Amino acid sequence: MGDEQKATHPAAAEEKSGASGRRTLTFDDVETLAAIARAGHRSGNPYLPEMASVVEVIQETPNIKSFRVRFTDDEVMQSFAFEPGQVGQLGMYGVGESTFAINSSPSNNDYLQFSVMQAGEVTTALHQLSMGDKVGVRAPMGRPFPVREWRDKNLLFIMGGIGSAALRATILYCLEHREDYGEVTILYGARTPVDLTFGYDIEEWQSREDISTIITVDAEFPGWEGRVGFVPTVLEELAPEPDNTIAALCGPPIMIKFCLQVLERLQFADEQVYTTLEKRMKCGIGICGRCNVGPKYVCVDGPVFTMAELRELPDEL
Amino acid sequence: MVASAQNKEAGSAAVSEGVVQGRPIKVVAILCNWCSYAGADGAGTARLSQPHDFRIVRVPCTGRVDPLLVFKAFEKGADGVLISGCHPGDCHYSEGNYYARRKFELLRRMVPHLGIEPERFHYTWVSASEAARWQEVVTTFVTGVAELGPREGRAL
Amino acid sequence: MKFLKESDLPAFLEHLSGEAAVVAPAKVDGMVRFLPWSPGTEVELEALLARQSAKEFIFPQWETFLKFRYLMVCDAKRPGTTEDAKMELRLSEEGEGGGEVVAVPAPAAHELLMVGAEQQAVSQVIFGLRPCDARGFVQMDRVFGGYGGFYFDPYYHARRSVATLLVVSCHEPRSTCFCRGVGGGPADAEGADVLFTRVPEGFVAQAFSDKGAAVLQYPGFEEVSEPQVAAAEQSKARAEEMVSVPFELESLREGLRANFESADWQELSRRCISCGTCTYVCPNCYCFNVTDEVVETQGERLRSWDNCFNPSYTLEASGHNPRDAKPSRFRNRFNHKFWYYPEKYDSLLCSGCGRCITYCPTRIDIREVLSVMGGNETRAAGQAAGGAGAADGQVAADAKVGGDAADGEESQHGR
Amino acid sequence: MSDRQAIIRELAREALAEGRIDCFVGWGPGYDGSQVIPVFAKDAAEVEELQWNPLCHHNLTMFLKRKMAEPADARIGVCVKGCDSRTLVALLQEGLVDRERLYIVGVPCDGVIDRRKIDREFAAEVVEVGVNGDTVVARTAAGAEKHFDRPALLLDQCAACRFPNPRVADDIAGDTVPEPEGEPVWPALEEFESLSPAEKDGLLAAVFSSCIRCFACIHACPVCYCWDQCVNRSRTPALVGQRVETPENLMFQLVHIFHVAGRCPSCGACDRACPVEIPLYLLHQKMNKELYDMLGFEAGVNVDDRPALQAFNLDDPFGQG
Repeated sequence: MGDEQKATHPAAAEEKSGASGRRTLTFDDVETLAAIARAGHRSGNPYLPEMASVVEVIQETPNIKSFRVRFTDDEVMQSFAFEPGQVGQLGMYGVGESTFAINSSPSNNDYLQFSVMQAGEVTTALHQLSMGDKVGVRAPMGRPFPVREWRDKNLLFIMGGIGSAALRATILYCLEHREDYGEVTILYGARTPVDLTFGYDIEEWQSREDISTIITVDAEFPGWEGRVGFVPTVLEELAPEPDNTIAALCGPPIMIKFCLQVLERLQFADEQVYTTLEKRMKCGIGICGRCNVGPKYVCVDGPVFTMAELRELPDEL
Repeated sequence: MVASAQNKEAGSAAVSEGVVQGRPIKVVAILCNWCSYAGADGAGTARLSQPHDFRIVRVPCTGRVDPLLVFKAFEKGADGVLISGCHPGDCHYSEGNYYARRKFELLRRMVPHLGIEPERFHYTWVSASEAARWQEVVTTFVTGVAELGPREGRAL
Repeated sequence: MKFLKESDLPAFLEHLSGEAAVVAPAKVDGMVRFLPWSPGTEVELEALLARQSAKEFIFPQWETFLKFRYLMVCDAKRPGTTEDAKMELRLSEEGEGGGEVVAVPAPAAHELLMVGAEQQAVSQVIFGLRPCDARGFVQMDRVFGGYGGFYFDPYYHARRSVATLLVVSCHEPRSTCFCRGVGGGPADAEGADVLFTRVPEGFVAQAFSDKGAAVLQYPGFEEVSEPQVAAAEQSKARAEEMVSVPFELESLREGLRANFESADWQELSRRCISCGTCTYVCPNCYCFNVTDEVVETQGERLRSWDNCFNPSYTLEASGHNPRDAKPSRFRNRFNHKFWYYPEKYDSLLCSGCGRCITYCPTRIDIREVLSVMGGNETRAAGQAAGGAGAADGQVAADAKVGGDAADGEESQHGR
Repeated sequence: MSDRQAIIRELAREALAEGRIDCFVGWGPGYDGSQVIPVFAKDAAEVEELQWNPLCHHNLTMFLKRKMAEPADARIGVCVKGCDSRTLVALLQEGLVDRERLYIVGVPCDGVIDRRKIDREFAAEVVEVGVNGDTVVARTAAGAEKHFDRPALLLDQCAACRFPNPRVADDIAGDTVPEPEGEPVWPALEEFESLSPAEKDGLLAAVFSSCIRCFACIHACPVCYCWDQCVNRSRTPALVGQRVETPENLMFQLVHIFHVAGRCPSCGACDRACPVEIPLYLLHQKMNKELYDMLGFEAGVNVDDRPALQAFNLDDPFGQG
């Protein structure tokens, strides 16, 4: 992978020289996170993507495609580890890179899955990818959902539109460790049934006895027998119990805004509510300066934040 | 268009296979779809001999051609840019080439100001029926550029 | 401590240019700028500040991260293994070195993508830096050096580790200098490998690092005499006197946090034209952009300077822009330097050189902004903290605000 | 000179008092006595800050273009010199500024001092520039002083200025100054135009290698109004990439210059805003010279003219061939 020059990490060197203490993040300590994050950069150059090729393309909705990519270097594929909620930069040489949640299950060493909604220059180019095409992947990045801390708690996943991509890996992880958690509820809404992603998961989730899955669409749609209503209204009707429950939220800002109000009325404390933010990102490693919300960089201090943390940050979402 | 003797001799000898001083010259011809493109097409079907090392960009109307596209062509390595459209008055969109005329006249006067030899940019009008005129226009222009040879501009 | 005669300076630089590229300030048609030095060019030390800091020599305005190339390999010659692909690459006449074959097409594919990282660092000696320029590098080192467990930037580190910073202390600070206000000083040695101080007929030179000590081995240095040391101290003290401390550092971070929604940002940013000059002449601003530039089938991914005044800096593909209004972009620059960066890297991101004041097209004054936002000076209409006089009136009254640089948490770390 | 300043203050005070405007844009004291800054006066106290003197070089029309005024529908009073008023006329010609919400105070001008000509004479920082009559006194903080005679210190374009009086104004601050007769002259271009193509190419390559793409020239330009949607930042089309070196830097400036062709009156705001002092007049003055030769056209002179490249007439004397 480019020059094999192994660059020693001055932060480690500086560590020995007793520079002022390392800033600890709120969930796990930084060691495991930094080690995981750097596992993917064998050459010590965090800007150099790992070569991967597309093994499968799934047309989820008219403007969302999921890409299953496999690292060309099999050793990297097998040793690749990430925590649910972490993101990766999927890029095409000549066009650029964009940040997407890794939404395949952390236990899956066969491929990584990224779901891409067509919006700008890079996503439009990604939508032209076909089997065997080469892409660059820089992953894993960012701070994950603290799934270990959630042990023995009830889980409430609230997703809207493409927000499902950000939570899928976490849902799959929790379902694979179902016994570690209390009740698991999945509330997923989209504008129309055609806009519902991961149809293959939804059937499986709806058929399981040990979780309750509520799928809703914003308005009546020919041929749709399921529930109709905006996610916040359905959440209000659902009225989940706040005690010992974690809510994980992702979707369009308007949905998040109203869902937060509902959760507040249902007495959910800010520490119980998690969300994952989306910002324009370039380096993805907390250096280039653009994805900040106040003093926090969404790419390294996030993208996962608790509402308690977000309340502390200035309002420039 | 005084090219040094050595250059002239090398220029005309080499133009036949389009390679001058080790690198083929690159000429871009921006032709309006209704007149000049049709004229060039006519010249082609009539088997009129014309140099083959220029690339045609077909545009709906020269009125749409932004002068910056000409500078971008020079910056990306073009050695000559020719623009040809309908004669003023014949424009398919009635006034496209009237606007174009002012833009290209300003362009023709600014190109030398950037250190690019004037012979490397030319704008003219060729109608759909004037295949012979097209042959004459493109041959003189491409030969002129070939004589100047590849452009080694450093500013643009 | 050593002494170098003024007349020996060219010889000294020539000696240095033996194994490193020397950069020094030079006056070119009226403008003083850091430029590559070659024997015979006159070093300009009279003017205090070069037009831009020397940031571009270690953090260049654009640099290549990696080169890539799509090769269409026809079946007949399709290389079976990576070795064949490398052989094929070396044979193809336009395959220049540096590219390393990392991918062999799967049987069905016919496209070979080659990627090669670019990392060459020329060792450099930058002479004629001022303490605020050198301090800029120290503050950028934390970002690119993985401070606090974050990522490490090999491109910056490659250049920075082979760069030697020779600082010349200031003899006549400008009215826009406020290094003492942010924990620095006109003779501050932070980041300097060798600190030169001008004395009659030469410089007193003091090393502050192993690189500095190595530089002082140059035979042209003489032993320093007592009066010269005294003269150096006296010149430093005199310069220290001339630098004002225009705002209160202690309460600044809290002031910025409290004033995030304040309408003052609209007032202060009215005459700002949101261009970005202040960030590009600044020794500390490091934000950058990453883009792919391709011509036909080959290109490179490159990093280039960017800044938060650029309206599309935070523009998202959905069209939403969290910092769309000019005051929010304006606010972000000051918050980043005096609140966000200190919270993450335990030092300020400003060394008080004042270039952002001098070269801003409408002279936005960072000292005025920070004294208003630091909460210790109500905003007088159109009044700059440092300036008063009308064109035919008196010299700018040196507004003394808050006395010496308070040793707040930031400036201690900044030391 | 100070009577114009008094009239400006008077007009501003009245307009604010009568509530005709929300704020008045003029020039005011900078951080030292050697320069002025644009000032947004909103009440009587701030009006007292307003100044008029030969240091007032900013073209305040830049604050009237799209997405610059805060709030967008504010009623603004603005001071304009002759060249500034031509850029305002150019905006009015295209209907890009709502004439109703503007109160325009025209200031007849007899030349603005080129601050760079002063700074070149000093190593230390000039902190005070005093103008009395035809002599200009510049002083450093340490007290070193130099005297200049004023005509020599003026901006080059002021010496060749043809429209010192404002082309559009609601009120004029003081009486107008005599306007020169005859054809426009372009002294700054003569030397460059005499160079050979290779020399021009070499000089432009050197000059534009120092461009740092800070966009000050584009954002300071009153008639460059796409500024936050500038094609120089777009990748579709990618007219300019991110390689900050000469060919793309010159392309970057050609995008600016050719987009304002026929609307830019060579007011020089871009030259003065450039932190690395690139001589942009080589491009915009040459363009205006050619437009004058071609069509006898001068930008921003009459509000009801059409900008040169947005109009045509059948018998334009070129483009026959």
